[in-house]
Amino acid sequence: MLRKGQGELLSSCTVDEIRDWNRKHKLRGLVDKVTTVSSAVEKYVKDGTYLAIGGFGHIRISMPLIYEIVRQRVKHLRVSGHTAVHDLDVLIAGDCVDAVDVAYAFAYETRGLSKNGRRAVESGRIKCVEWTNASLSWRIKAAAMGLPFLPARNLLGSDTFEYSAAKEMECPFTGQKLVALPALMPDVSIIHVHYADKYGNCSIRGTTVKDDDLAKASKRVIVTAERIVPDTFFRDNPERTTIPYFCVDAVIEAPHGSHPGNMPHEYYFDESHIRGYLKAGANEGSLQEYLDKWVYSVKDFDEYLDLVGSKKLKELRQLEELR
Amino acid sequence: MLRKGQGELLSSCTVDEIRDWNRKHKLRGLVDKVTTVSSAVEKYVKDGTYLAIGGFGHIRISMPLIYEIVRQRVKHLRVSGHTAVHDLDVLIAGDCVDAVDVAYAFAYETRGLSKNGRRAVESGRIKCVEWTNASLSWRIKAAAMGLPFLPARNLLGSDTFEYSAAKEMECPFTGQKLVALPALMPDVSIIHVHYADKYGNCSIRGTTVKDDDLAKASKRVIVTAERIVPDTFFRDNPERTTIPYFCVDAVIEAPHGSHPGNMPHEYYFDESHIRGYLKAGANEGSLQEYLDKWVYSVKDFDEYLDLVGSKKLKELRQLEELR
Amino acid sequence: MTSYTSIELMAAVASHQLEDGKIVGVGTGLPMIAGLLAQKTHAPNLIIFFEAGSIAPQVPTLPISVGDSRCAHKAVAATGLAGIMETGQRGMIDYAFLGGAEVDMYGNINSTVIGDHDSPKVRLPGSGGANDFGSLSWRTIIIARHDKAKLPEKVSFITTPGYIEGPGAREKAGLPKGTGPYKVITNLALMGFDEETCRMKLISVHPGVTVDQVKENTGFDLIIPEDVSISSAPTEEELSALRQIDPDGIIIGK
Amino acid sequence: MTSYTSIELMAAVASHQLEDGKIVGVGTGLPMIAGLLAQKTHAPNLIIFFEAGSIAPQVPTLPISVGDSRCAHKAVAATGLAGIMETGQRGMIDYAFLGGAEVDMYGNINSTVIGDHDSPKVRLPGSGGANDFGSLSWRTIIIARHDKAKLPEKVSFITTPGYIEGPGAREKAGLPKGTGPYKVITNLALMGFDEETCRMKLISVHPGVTVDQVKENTGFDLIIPEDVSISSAPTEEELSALRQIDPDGIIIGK
Repeated sequence: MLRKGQGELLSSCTVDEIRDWNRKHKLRGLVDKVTTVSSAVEKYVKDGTYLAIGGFGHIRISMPLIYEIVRQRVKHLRVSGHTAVHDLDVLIAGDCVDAVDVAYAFAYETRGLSKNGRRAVESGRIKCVEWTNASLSWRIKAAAMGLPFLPARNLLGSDTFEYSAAKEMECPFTGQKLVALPALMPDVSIIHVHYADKYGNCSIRGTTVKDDDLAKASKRVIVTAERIVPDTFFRDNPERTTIPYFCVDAVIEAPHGSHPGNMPHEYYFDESHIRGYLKAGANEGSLQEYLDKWVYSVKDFDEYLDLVGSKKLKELRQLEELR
Repeated sequence: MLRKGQGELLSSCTVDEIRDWNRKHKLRGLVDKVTTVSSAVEKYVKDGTYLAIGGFGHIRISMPLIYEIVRQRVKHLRVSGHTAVHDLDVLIAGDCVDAVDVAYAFAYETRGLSKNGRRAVESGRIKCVEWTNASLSWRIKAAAMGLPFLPARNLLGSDTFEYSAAKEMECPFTGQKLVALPALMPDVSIIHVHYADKYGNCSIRGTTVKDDDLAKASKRVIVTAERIVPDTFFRDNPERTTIPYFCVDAVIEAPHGSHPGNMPHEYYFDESHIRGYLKAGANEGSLQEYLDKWVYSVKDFDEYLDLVGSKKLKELRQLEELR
Repeated sequence: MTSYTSIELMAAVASHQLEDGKIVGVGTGLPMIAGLLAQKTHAPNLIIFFEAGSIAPQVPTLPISVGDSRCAHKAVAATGLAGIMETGQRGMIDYAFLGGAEVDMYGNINSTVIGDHDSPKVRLPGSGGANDFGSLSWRTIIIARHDKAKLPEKVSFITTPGYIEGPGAREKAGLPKGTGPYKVITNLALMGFDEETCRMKLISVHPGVTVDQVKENTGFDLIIPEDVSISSAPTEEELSALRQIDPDGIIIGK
Repeated sequence: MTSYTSIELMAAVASHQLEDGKIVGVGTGLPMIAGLLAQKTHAPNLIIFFEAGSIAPQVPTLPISVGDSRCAHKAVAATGLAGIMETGQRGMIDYAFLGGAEVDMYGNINSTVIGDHDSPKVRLPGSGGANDFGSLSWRTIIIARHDKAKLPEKVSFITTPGYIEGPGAREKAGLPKGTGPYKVITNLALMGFDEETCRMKLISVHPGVTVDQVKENTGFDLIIPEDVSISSAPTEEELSALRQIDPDGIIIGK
């Protein structure tokens, strides 16, 4: 008897739908896609969108886009939570989220659990479907490969499987039991990168986490970049293109865009900011004060950075460079 | 009714076997693996070995290892022929090959068919199982991922499928018909790269073809490199590591190692050499003369390069750089 | 009147089938030439994929292989076979541009073997990336020589499936919906496929070629519509672009 | 006698389980410290993988996240989650080093939820990469706090399977052969697993801890062999290495 998980499949498009989507909606030509944070969010991130976020929860995350989603008060998001940390937590604080495909969430690694995230789940405000980091990565890879599923050898024998939407299957060659992971095609992905050109070619330094596959798997991709560079940056060394331009729908230059998160080779965590946020998360009142100050009262990410201050930004760079 | 191809599976180890192999035989630590072409071939390439070759048939191929396999008169090889060109053809000329998993073989792209390759198949000396370039790449990727198979959407409805060892299957989620491609785990892979360190970390410039996956999929990997570099080359920019060291069993420095093939950013085809070879392939007598001169009568690849001559090598570099 | 060779004419007619701003995966030889010609004329933002892994290169001079360094020159990204074909598998490749030794009335292509598979009369190279491009791209354009042997009723080996046995057969086999052969360009004519029967039909004959000549040289019952036109001859601009692309006449001839 | 904290002792005992020249995938916190300690003492050629994609880094100072730039510092290769876990899936990861909120007698780990899944008493982070590392690596080492609640007979939710319900259960579930929990390190003792029954058994008690104390604080019937030894206390060398690794005492305490 082959088992199946009882969790809901939070995203339901099939590979034939995604083929049709890609045929009709994704630009193939080299076209200038530079835009602004507010118009990209307005255009692509709707109530009920299934959202995936690049990076690793508090490393290389696109905070300009996350803050703007909160600012525009988008609701009922479903979110892919492969090591979701500050990215998801801020969206939960802004009451943007209804459901999460959880691999890791509601916590801040060595800093401990997030009271805000826990409260949202324990009160029933947010529905959780269980996965693992590799499962979500492989689900995304399946979509990136244009496949309806990928087989794997994790998840089996666990309650994580029982509360997922995976299925058991038999290998057509060896007969062995495998898990079948359904493709995950987010409606929108937001990815912060080191370098992008105006067409959307992107380069990431350090670990990619799963962002190369994520860009290919998603119906829409919004990229923020520390720097916009000429396309010769990629044409001179095409090996460094992590994401090819035709995956990307919108490009925005956003230096310091992962603050208060870490951006490898650029700046380290703003630990005091993150600890302040976690403390504010203790109750809804202080959390709303935090959002008022850092999100609702600033017009955009430039104003936010002014609030952070140049001195702090310089310190975070020195910290990253181990000076 | 789900169909299956009638072709033979030329390589038969299962993922559990490869897990055990990897546990027992693959070194994990950072260990100096620099050796010579002759001892690497002697140690790893046996009669009956299933062999895969990196690069693209006449681009970025490891000619020092191919010539040495011929020179050591290894027999009964089974070979993975994803765009196999000069690499496979020389092995056939040396009568080293019994069977080929063919995607593309016995031909030289714009230069036309190879008489030597055709003769070997048409006379029944070599058995062919049919695949396609993507099928072989995905079979290798399955092994690299530690999976017994990968699903795909090519091959269906073709005679290529009928003469392959693939099977039809149904998607556990959508019910749609898919092809199941069995994992391909070569006994030995030989890969020519731009840069390697002594531990086996490798960097490839330009297209990877399938060599990142191939190195992970194979039981043994022998690498030749245009240049051996210090490990800081990789540690300073870990994004450029195409193949991590623990996949690799032997490393040999071999400048001009793809001659007469193209090496991107290094040198272009030696067209007159290749045309001379193809002409020699018209009959067994002239082919043996070619091998006598270029393989059997030289001790090693250094002596071979002397025969090619420095003037020619310089010209090929100028040609590559479009000078 | 401008003079041109049959190969130049085929390259020009082939290039006209490609749209600006679309992605085409091209095979070795004439398909490559036709793609480069389209870029230099009516489709400057046509994006070329080469199966070895190069994306949107700026090909500086005629390559010998679809995987050589010319084909990856100034590409915006370098990936591999799987990277290219997975992009096709998720519906991002608009045109596949293939050659073939035999093409039949349903656009099935043989590039594997003439005669019995296990003891062949002629062993050909096999699929390469053709089956993959042809299975996964939206529209397949085929270039072939036009005679009864090369255009038989049924190919002796389906390397790359066209419409297989007719309407619905691709979908039934499990291939992605809405894909299949689109145009066939030979040295005599340009052909398409009838929407209802999926059979090859004549669109235009090349200058100086008659419909009867085409019928006589086709190994099956080609659909001849009432409105057969004449293919446009290559323009001066196209001929000069072709000579830039292949100055030594390696593919287009001297 | 050297003074040390309970956390320092756990880190030292944990580090002793790792062999030189092997690959370990480590989770956040104490597992990371134990891996770095092993490198600085008896296992200089121990290779650390971090799940976000870093391979064999030279970690310069204590990271906050397994995915931050410290964890990728001077790595020999940078890949992603899939790259790491596929390496594990093909049998290349020798040790997985995990923490857990609950661990039961078969080494099953809960890090997802206390209480009912859909209306939980306490929501924990979930698997992260734990289920993946624990399913695919050869040997899983677990670090946990030692009390009846944290070491129950049966975890309330199996996030990461140990031996599930006993002998043969992993293989029956489809998990790779020959894998499973190997050691458990708590603040009181070092434990292993009985080969025949797959149940947790005591190996050594930490200095100053009695076997009875261990039994009293365990929520199931722990196998107590005759030859229970005493865990080695951390050496001066280990303590000084630990203070280099975590100079601010973020994990090991001040």
